[in-house]
Amino acid sequence: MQWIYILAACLFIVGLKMLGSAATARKGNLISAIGMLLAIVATLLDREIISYTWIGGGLLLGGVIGAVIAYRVKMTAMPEMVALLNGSGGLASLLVGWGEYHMHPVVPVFTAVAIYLAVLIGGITTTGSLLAYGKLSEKISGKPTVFANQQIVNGLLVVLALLFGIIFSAHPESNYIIFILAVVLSLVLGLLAVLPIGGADMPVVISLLNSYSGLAAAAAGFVISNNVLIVAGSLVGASGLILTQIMCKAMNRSLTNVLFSGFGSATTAGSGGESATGEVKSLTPEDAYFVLEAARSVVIVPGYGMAVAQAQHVVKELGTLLEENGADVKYAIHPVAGRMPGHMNVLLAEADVDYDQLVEMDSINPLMPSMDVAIVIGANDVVNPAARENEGSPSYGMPVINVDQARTVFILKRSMASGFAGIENPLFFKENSRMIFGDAKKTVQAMVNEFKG
Amino acid sequence: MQWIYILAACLFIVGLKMLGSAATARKGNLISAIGMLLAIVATLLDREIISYTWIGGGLLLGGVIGAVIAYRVKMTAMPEMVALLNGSGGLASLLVGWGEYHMHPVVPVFTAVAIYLAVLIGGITTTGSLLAYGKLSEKISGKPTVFANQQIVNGLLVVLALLFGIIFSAHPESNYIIFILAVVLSLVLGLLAVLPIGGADMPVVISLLNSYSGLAAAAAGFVISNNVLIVAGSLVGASGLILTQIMCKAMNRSLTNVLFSGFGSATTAGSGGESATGEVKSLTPEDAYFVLEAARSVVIVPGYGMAVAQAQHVVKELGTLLEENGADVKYAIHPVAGRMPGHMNVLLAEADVDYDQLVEMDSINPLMPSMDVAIVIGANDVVNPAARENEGSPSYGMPVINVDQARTVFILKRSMASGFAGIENPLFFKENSRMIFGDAKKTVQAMVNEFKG
Amino acid sequence: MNFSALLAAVPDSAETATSEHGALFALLIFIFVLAVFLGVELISKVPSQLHTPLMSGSNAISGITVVGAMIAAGAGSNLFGTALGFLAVVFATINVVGGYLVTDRMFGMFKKKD
Amino acid sequence: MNFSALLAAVPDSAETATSEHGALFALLIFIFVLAVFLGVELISKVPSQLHTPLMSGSNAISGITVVGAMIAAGAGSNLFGTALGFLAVVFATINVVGGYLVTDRMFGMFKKKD
Ligand SMILES: NC(=O)c1ccc[n+]([C@@H]2O[C@H](COP(=O)([O-])OP(=O)(O)OC[C@H]3O[C@@H](n4cnc5c(N)ncnc54)[C@H](OP(=O)(O)O)[C@@H]3O)[C@@H](O)[C@H]2O)c1
Ligand SMILES: NC(=O)c1ccc[n+]([C@@H]2O[C@H](COP(=O)([O-])OP(=O)(O)OC[C@H]3O[C@@H](n4cnc5c(N)ncnc54)[C@H](OP(=O)(O)O)[C@@H]3O)[C@@H](O)[C@H]2O)c1
Repeated sequence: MQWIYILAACLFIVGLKMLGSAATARKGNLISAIGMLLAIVATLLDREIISYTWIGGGLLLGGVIGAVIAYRVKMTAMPEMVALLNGSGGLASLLVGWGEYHMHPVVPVFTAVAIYLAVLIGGITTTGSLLAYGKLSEKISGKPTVFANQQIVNGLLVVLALLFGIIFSAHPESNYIIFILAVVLSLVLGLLAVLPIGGADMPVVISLLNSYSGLAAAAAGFVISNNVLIVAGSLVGASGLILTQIMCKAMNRSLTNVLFSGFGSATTAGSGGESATGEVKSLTPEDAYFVLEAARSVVIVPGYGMAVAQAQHVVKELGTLLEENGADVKYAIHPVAGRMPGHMNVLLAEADVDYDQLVEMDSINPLMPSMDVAIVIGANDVVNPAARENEGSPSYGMPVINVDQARTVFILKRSMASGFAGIENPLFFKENSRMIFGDAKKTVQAMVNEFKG
Repeated sequence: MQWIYILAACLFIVGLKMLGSAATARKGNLISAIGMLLAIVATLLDREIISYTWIGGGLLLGGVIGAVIAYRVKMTAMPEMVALLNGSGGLASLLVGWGEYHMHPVVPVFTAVAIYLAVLIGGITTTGSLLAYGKLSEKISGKPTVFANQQIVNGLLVVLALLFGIIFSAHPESNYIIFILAVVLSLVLGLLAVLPIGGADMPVVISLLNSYSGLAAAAAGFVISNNVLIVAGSLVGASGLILTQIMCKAMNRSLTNVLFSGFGSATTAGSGGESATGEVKSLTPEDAYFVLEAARSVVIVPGYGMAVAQAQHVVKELGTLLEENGADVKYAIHPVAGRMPGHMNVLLAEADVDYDQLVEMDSINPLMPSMDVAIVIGANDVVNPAARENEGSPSYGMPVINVDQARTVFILKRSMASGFAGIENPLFFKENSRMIFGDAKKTVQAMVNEFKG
Repeated sequence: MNFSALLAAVPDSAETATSEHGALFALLIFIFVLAVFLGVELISKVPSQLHTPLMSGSNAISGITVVGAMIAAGAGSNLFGTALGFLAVVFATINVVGGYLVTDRMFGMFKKKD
Repeated sequence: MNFSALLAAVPDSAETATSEHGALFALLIFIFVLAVFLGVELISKVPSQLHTPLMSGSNAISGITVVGAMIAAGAGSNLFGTALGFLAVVFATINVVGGYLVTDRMFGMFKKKD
């Protein structure tokens, strides 16, 4: 059985490696799922298990719920979905720690520490993920909630958690009350940690919580001395952390800034240094059609607004029409366009856009000056030239897609409002920029209709 | 102490990671050395150790010998040096296995298997490395030694080794004679494995043996249930294997081909399909000077002949003179130029060539058509256009440096002889090629003298 | 022959029962550390377009805690312990099944058209 | 509390003494496997110009067998065993010291000029 566990761990490793490359990713996911199946089967054969009723029932119930939401969820709701699943996993780790403690309260100090960590991290992950889910699905306001002395309160609670941990670990058998308090505390901590973070920063938070849920699983592994839990948990813990880092880097912000700054709250919005001004030239979709009709090379730059407007299908239609009209069409994807890394890729893939047409930022930028038209569809921060030009801008230094270097830029959005980062966008005032106001889906549909005649 | 071992293993990992990038490599080596020191100190504190005399003596003696050869060895003799050190490590693993068995002959079957593996792999590594050393340093003929039924004899010996292993592992306590026979067998196997391999393939062999010495150390780790040995050994085992693969790929040959084909023996030499013919134009160094004097861009392509002639210092002198004369000078390094991966880099670094001037094959090839002069210094196979043009050539498909696309090519070598692979080189007959016969060092010196005087 | 071999490898830990347990723990922590290093290496070169499925795929792996949940649910201890275990199994399974399926769905869309 | 905890994690291995030992072995083999994966990941992206020093540097690491050698040499068993251990220490130390020093020498040359 030990060997099955080892095999399962190897499958996780291989699967995770394969997830890292587009060509092998799907197979990698399958391999990792097989590893999970093996681990479950191996556990079923465990001699310690004397009753299968509850296990079977739990597997069945959980499996059905999991399958239903997996098939029901819309592709645009992926971030929320991952948040929910993540919370599930964290809660499970909490419950495992609790269950083990409830059944075997007399344990050596190492095990007690592991139990405490599994519960603490699991609890934080649970409520943190739930709150992130709420903010992302806009069931709760996405605005960061900041109150006076927030940092101090949080700091005190963390100290308390540490204290409880020490007391509990020293004498786990006589501290059930402390344990329950710690459970509650962990749940409160999860809420407080995510409260001050803006809705749009949730992907980073989710990735971090993903890392936590891995660590909680690893802690549970220490509780029951099971190395497949330890390995799988720490793999996820490490990979979540690295992903978080990569995302922060792509936004040119530090993790601390994401977690504690209340970025995106009303106070910081609009603090874009010198205000961009100038004449704004707007266009109707019908006028835009004449330009597009003549264009030989078009680059489409989607952003969060495309997700909001659910415009991916009609965008793909426009792309196809442009191609049939003889233009070379590319989709330029910024690493943090949308609200989730790879958000745009998922949407465009859903709309059946050819994978080969998607170009990463670094590959498209050198080609930009040779592009006839750049169509910015609901993107804002990721095409903001201030990040390149204006040292005073909060996003200065963040790499962006240089649409302003294309011959003509169409910007499809509903208003002159700023994007997630709350920074004004001088792009709108550039000589070669044309705003096409309105909901992205409607605007693109109008263009498509023009093409179709 | 366990914790010190874990720390040591982490240092090895971090060190190895840092060895992978030029900027951090030296520090990485230091970190890994600190890990080793920690492991040694932790072992000294081991309660099982009751006498320090022999340990101290051994450390001192080995340390002095190691330091002396490390400081004495010439940079050009690196491959031999690594072979020797490798043999040392393999022998040590063999002795550890033997010593443990001698002191505790009654062990469970797992431990017996580990002992057997440590001895077998250690023994193969020992004599294999020694023979590789002999071939590289030309104390023994580098020619592959092939005799009738060689494969069959080797196959039988491997079966025998397996048989011994089974008998020994089943009852280690009553099979000392089998054990001794296995020791002898492993030493014989090491010799036989390396005999049929040509001297120039030795780097691949050494890398493979390096991997073996790691595995032997890991096996010794299983014998004494010590996880720092297991981790360090398997890290080296894996990295050696990967390096071997990378090298084989760069030569466009399979590992099996390297190990068993007797490549480079008289029989395969010169089997280059259609023979290249045409007019050979030769030049004196003095004539070459006039061309070089006028050149704006020069690429120097060193090969094994530069190592043989020890011409690196004078080559660097020529490069500096060319630069002072206003030319842009680059050194193009083929991954398998010389007889050791990175061989040319080490030599040029020794001669103090600026690291930034070294260009890898993939970067220089696109620039080649814009180069005024390519100076090929003792390279042959790595600039052979047959690998690109002639499907019948044994080296067809191997990536080469396309010097023939430069405006003028100077080829510095002593004769029309073929290089290591024994393939004729159509480059010598090309329109834009000029041979400059003679020892590379003398030829380059003559050019330098022209420039100076 | 029992676990004294493990102790032979960690000779300073034979004094008390706790420190014996500590030796096992050291091995487990070692495994933890190795896996962390491995995780970092595996992920650090993934292109950004794969980040969302990578997140949900690795999230599914963290559902491995289902193994611990099953042991707790099946240990046949008192009612409360079993209830905790049962709930843990449910939530962990949601994580596992939901995670793998949704990741697969995403990759299904990524597939290159022919 | 002793190593029964380890056995709890591998419940099928409590029958015979040998299979108890097998559980420890499984842990060690697991460590081995993880390290192999890690080694592959660490090395597979190294540029070719670093291969020679990488070879000698990793070769020095394989001298870790010196730990086993020291234990054998210091165990104070009979003369022959000690002699084997002593020789092992000598050879392993040559590997370690020679390997690290020569690698450092190479890197010393690689240093960028200022
Ligand atoms: N991808 C990630 O992983 C991630 C994670 C965390 C944070 N972020 C942040 O999110 C931002 C992403 O940049 P982005 O350029 O994609 O988005 P953005 O800067 O948030 O801008 C989106 C724009 O879309 C427009 N819009 C909204 N609904 C629309 C509709 N129905 N039709 C047309 N336009 C609509 C909005 O303007 P109107 O209101 O005028 O229409 C808005 O300016 C970056 O700041 C990034 O740092 C990304
Ligand atoms: N780097 C590695 O890791 C590695 C490992 C294994 C095998 N190999 C193999 O080694 C070969 C390396 O290619 P290469 O182009 O560097 O070398 P090469 O093909 O072996 O050619 C070296 C040339 O240098 C000339 N030469 C020898 N001594 C000389 C001297 N004193 N002065 C001037 N010229 C001299 C020789 O010609 P003359 O006799 O006419 O002077 C010979 O043709 C490849 O086939 C590769 O596959 C490399």
